[in-house]
Amino acid sequence: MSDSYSEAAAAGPEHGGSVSHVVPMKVLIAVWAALLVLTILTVAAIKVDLGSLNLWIAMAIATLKASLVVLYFMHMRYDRPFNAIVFVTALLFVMLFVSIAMLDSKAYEPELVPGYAPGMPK
Amino acid sequence: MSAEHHDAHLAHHFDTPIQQLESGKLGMWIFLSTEILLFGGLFCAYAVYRSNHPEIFVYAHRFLDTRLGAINTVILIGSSFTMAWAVRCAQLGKQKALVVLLGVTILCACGFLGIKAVEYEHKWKDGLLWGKRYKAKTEHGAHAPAAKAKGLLPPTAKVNPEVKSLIPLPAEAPHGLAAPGHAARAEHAAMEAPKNVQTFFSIYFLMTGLHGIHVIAGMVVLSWMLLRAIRGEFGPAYYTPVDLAGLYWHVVDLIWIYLFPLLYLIH
Amino acid sequence: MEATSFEAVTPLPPSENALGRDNYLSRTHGLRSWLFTLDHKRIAIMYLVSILASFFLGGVSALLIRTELLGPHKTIMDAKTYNQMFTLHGAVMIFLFIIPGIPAALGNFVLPMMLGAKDVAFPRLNLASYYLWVIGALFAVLSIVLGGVDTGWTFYTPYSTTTNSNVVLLTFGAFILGFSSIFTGMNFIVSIHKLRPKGMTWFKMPLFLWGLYGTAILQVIATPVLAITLLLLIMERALGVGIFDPALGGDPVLYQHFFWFYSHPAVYIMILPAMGIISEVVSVFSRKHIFGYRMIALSSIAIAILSFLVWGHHMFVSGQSNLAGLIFSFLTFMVAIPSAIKVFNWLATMYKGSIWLATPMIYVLSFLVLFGIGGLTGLFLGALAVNVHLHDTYFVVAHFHYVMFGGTMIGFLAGLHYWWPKMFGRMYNERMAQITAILVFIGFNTTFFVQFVAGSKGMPRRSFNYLPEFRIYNQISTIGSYLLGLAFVMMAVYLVRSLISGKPAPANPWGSATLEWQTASPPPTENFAHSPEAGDPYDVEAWTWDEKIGGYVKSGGTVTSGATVPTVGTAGA
Amino acid sequence: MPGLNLLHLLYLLQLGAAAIADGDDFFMPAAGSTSAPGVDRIFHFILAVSVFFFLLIVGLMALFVAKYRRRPGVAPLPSPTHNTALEVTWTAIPIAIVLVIFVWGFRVFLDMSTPPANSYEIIVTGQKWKWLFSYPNGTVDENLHVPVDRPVRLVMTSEDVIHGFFIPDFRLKHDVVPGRYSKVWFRAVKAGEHQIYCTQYCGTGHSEMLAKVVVHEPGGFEKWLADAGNFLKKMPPAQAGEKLYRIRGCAQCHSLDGAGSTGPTFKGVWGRKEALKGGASVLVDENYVRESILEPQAKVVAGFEPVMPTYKGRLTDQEITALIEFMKTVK
Ligand code: HEA
Ligand code: HEA
Ligand code: HEC
Ligand code: CUA
Ligand SMILES: [Cu+2]
Repeated sequence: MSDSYSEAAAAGPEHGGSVSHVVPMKVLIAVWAALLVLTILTVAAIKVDLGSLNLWIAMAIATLKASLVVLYFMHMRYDRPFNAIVFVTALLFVMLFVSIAMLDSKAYEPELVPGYAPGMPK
Repeated sequence: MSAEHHDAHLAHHFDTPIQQLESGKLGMWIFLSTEILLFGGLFCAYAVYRSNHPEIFVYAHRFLDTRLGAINTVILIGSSFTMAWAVRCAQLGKQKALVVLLGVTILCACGFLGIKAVEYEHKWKDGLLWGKRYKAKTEHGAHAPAAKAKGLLPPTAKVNPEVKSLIPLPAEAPHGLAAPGHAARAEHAAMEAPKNVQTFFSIYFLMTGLHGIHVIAGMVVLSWMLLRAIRGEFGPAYYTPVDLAGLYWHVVDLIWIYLFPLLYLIH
Repeated sequence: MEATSFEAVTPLPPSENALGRDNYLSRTHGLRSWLFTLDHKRIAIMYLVSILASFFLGGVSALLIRTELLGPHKTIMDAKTYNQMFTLHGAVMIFLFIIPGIPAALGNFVLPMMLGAKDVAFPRLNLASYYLWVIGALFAVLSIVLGGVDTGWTFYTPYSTTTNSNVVLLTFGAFILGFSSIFTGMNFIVSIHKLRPKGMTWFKMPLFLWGLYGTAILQVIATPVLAITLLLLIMERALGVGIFDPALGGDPVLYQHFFWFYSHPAVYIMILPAMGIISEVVSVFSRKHIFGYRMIALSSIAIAILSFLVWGHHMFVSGQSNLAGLIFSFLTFMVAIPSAIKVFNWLATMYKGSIWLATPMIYVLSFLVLFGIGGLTGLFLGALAVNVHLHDTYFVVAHFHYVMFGGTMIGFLAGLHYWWPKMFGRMYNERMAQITAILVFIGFNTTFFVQFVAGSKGMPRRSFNYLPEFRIYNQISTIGSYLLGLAFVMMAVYLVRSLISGKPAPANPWGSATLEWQTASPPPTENFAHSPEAGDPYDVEAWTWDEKIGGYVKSGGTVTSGATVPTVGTAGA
Repeated sequence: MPGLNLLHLLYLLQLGAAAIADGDDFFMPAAGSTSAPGVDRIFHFILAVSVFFFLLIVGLMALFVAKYRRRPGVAPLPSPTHNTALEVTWTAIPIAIVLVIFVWGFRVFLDMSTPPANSYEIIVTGQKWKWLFSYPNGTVDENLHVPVDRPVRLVMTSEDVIHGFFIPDFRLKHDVVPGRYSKVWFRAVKAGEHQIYCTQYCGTGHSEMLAKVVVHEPGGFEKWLADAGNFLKKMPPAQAGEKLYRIRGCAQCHSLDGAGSTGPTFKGVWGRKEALKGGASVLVDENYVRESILEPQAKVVAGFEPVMPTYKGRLTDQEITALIEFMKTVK
């Protein structure tokens, strides 16, 4: 059970007897910089009109950023794979939920009375 | 190798500190997964309304201040960075740096909330609020939303001659029936306020509000960590709490990474 | 926690009865030693008492419902009260009783012991989960005291956002209960992953643990969605955000997607642990190795995963699209298959066994019949065209009572009677228990079978009044519910008597091979003197009856001290 | 081949199901629409499958209990702990059966939800706690009148919360949701009456939200419709007023028995001195009632919210007169 940690420990250069991976400073700074650049990129990308592609680009960049955070800031790269499975499973279930709800609401949309909201104040 | 150090923190039902640390981590990851699913509900509401009513989102997102949103994004990313750094310091036993970094992280959180408060206040002033409270001032170009119509379907509906259907004539129908078709609606969005703009603001406040609550919870946890760090409880032999608090804080950041483009950057 | 150092305790021979000596009940005394305990066994007992109280509350409201339905018009209460009554009944039974029931009460007690561990992975979280349950229950009770809620347990919008009853209190209670459930689930997943003893690989785990593991997955993944749903509902009422309220531009059918995304998996949160119990009991009382271990274990996980994909079968006539109906109907049928597999495996376990009709086994037989009917009627509901006719009629009411009462509740009773000697160190009156089990079976069928007929003839559920043509069905049903009430009174009597003056129980009265039976009854606080080595959990034939101690001892094995065990029976009154 | 045998068995079961379908049997009410027999056939097929498996399970169980009952000194017989062939079989057979049920159920469902062209269309409005049916000529009725043997399409919506429209004899049900149009159709097979229920829980009066389907003989429907369309002329004004009171939603807010509700009760309202918001008071007479209906917010009764909708343009003069005559009679 402890094998993976002793390996991880051995991998960490500045390691001082701890059981978990210590992320090198260089990596942390690089990730931070990348996140900032990607943020600028998202804001810039929206300025270009690409129709519905804009949404997908924004989501792709966000996912890239999120992966960086998860992999390095949250140590998932060095962690037990099962923790990653747990997290990814959660994401999959969110996607499942969102996509079926979207699929269905899209399909019944024509039956709705457009703009119906009688309870809103004038 | 330093089993004696661990022992003070080793609960009686674990055999080894590693087992305990791993259990804590797994537990935290499971908890984070539940957080993702919690937000998942709101993302679902967002996705459903956005895909069915893009015009509302295109129209209403302009009332959000992209600049402030972007600044907040940078702040949160920065706090994530200092947090990750803090964990590193705890692992390496750099006591002072740990305290400073935790402090900076908390300050970033305060900054984030401060800016959020400014944004909320603007919305409040302009009546750009959720659901029933939505009452946009006309100078912002937002018309009052759908008028109130009681007695929705008058019992005496007449046959609609155009489509040979009993679905009532627009004039008699619930308010909004007369609205143009789906495709046309998106076109119009640029010019005038579409129906049900309040939906956007409901979602905006729900998502940012729930996220804000998580930021506050994170600040409480981090303050506690700061206190314990000042007392010198953490070191290479024992830093699990900092590590777990860090994981939580990163998830708060993670969610904002998605909220920012979804709410502020709509095309 | 009640800190006695462990070294101070002299370990007991594991097969002994520990009443009157050191055990988890006697280690420390006083209310505080219970309220602040971190011992999973004491938390389990607190949970057990609490959920039984909830069951009593839910049961009494059920009897009131049934009494009202004796006649087609008003008998004992008005329509508003009736509506509050079935909401109370449903919400209490679901959120307070049956979802925490098996995992938090029985599971908490035996899970660490089955793992040969001292406790669950996070004892503090375990206690927190209990107190969250208490707070949630208080909110639920408060909502009743302050005038009740009349929405049904499903809280459908826009009714729930417009009715003037205490919806916020009850939904907030359910919200908190959700977190209680999440914490239990987290704890169990981590415990099963990290605390398994040497030698216990995944496929050497007792099937009850597989059941709890599947349940825990569901609790962790589905419950947060309930939390956000209820939060949105509270926001709708409190602030008028209107995501689900058509009057504010929202979509009420979307609410139903949210609600059932949790609440369908929730029905498997209820049934999976019960199926786990059945798997344990059927093997022990057939004195045979379980048949098809792998299939039973894997089918639990298959049910857990598939159950996320069928929520729309509650919405076939809600205005959901035909495409969604198609997908959900198909997957509904697929999720029935793993249940079928389990049923056949249990039957095969009995084949060529040596079937011992003790109380837990009677409940198993009862389970097979009742869950069989309940599950098979699920097939009617899953078929689109037939669902159109049956939806929201008493057919559905009968279906879910057959699976929830006939499945989960009966499974719970099987487990309660099975682990009772371990929990309290005393036996109950076997004859009384057998008679009661049979009375429960008869009373239950009398209550609910006629509801299938009433339902398919068209009687809508949640009906205060009904047309005279349904009178006969309702009267039979009401009589049945009184029989059930009688059965539970009898159960309460013999269980309380057992606590006071029951025969002291041996460590292993049934001859089970799982680890929790390899320590004294009741167990010491730290569960085991020495961490036991895990073997095949279904090697029941290795345990033989020892007349001297009135219990089972491991024969031919090397571990237990069958011969050196003193006669039990002196301890206790 | 076992597969073939299984198909044979299914076919036999299906024949059996067909034989007992369409009847007022133990479970199902008598079929009243063209789609009912199709539903009943599936129902009985699933019933047959269920009975088969139920008997199989209970039978085996009873057999095992009897045969392998624990006896002193008799050890359990050796038997395998798994058997792959057996396990695959009892997985595959149920899969095959449920697939049949699934496909069949979906196909009949599609037929049931696709209305034929040229269906006769009626608007259904659900509100707490009554159904209203509006016909093409403007007639509104509390019961659903339809011609026999002609496809009828219902376009349904709700004024408040979700209701459930259910005609058991037609095997027809659909939720009626505010803010959307739900569409269903049926074709009644013979003249007679059928019960309508509300199946979606909608509050205190949910179980009394009943109505009837009246299936008219050929030709009878047109006659009924023409008559119902001019009830104002046929009925005495007070009686017509009562009908209007019921079908125009006044009953939603005004009781006749003095019970409190959203609006003031009509009991004894005529000739009453009504205190108004702001201190003034007014005598309830023809003019005031007429004003209250056309411009409800002009004078608001003390203790009530100004929530009554205007009926300007929605009630004719003649109708208002009838309502007034009716109000006079409510003592
Ligand atoms: C413990 C809880 C539990 C369990 C286990 C189940 C199990 C199943 N349920 Fe049930 N259900 C509920 C609790 C449960 N349900 C509740 C509470 C509601 C109503 C909620 C409300 O509206 O208030 C409901 C409602 C409900 C509906 C919606 C009805 C409606 O409102 O219109 C449907 C529709 O498909 C359904 C289907 C099924 C199916 C197919 C199974 C299957 O999993 C059953 C599988 C089991 C078997 C099939 C039997 C064993 C196998 C054999 C005997 C072998 C032979 C088998 C075959 C040939 C396949 N259920
Ligand atoms: C675990 C879940 C569970 C359990 C165990 C039960 C148990 C019972 N239920 Fe319940 N029921 C639900 C879950 C459950 N129910 C749900 C979710 C609903 C839907 C609610 C909704 O529509 O929103 C429902 C709805 C429901 C209805 C339909 C109401 C309606 O639609 O109008 C009915 C009607 O007969 C009913 C009856 C019963 C009966 C007679 C029992 C019996 O089995 C109860 C037996 C127990 C006892 C009898 C208590 C023990 C009593 C004693 C120990 C002593 C008695 C002594 C005195 C009275 C002094 N239930
Ligand atoms: C949505 C609820 C609602 C409906 C529907 C409604 N009313 Fe009213 N009505 C009210 C309320 C509230 C008042 C009291 C406040 C006011 O005077 O405006 C009122 C007042 C009145 C009064 C004055 C009564 C008095 O005691 O002075 C009359 C007459 C009346 N309504 C007639 C009708 C008729 C006729 C209809 C149907 C065609 C109808 N109302 C439908 C809510 C309603
Ligand atoms: Cu209308 Cu129930
Ligand atoms: Cu379900």
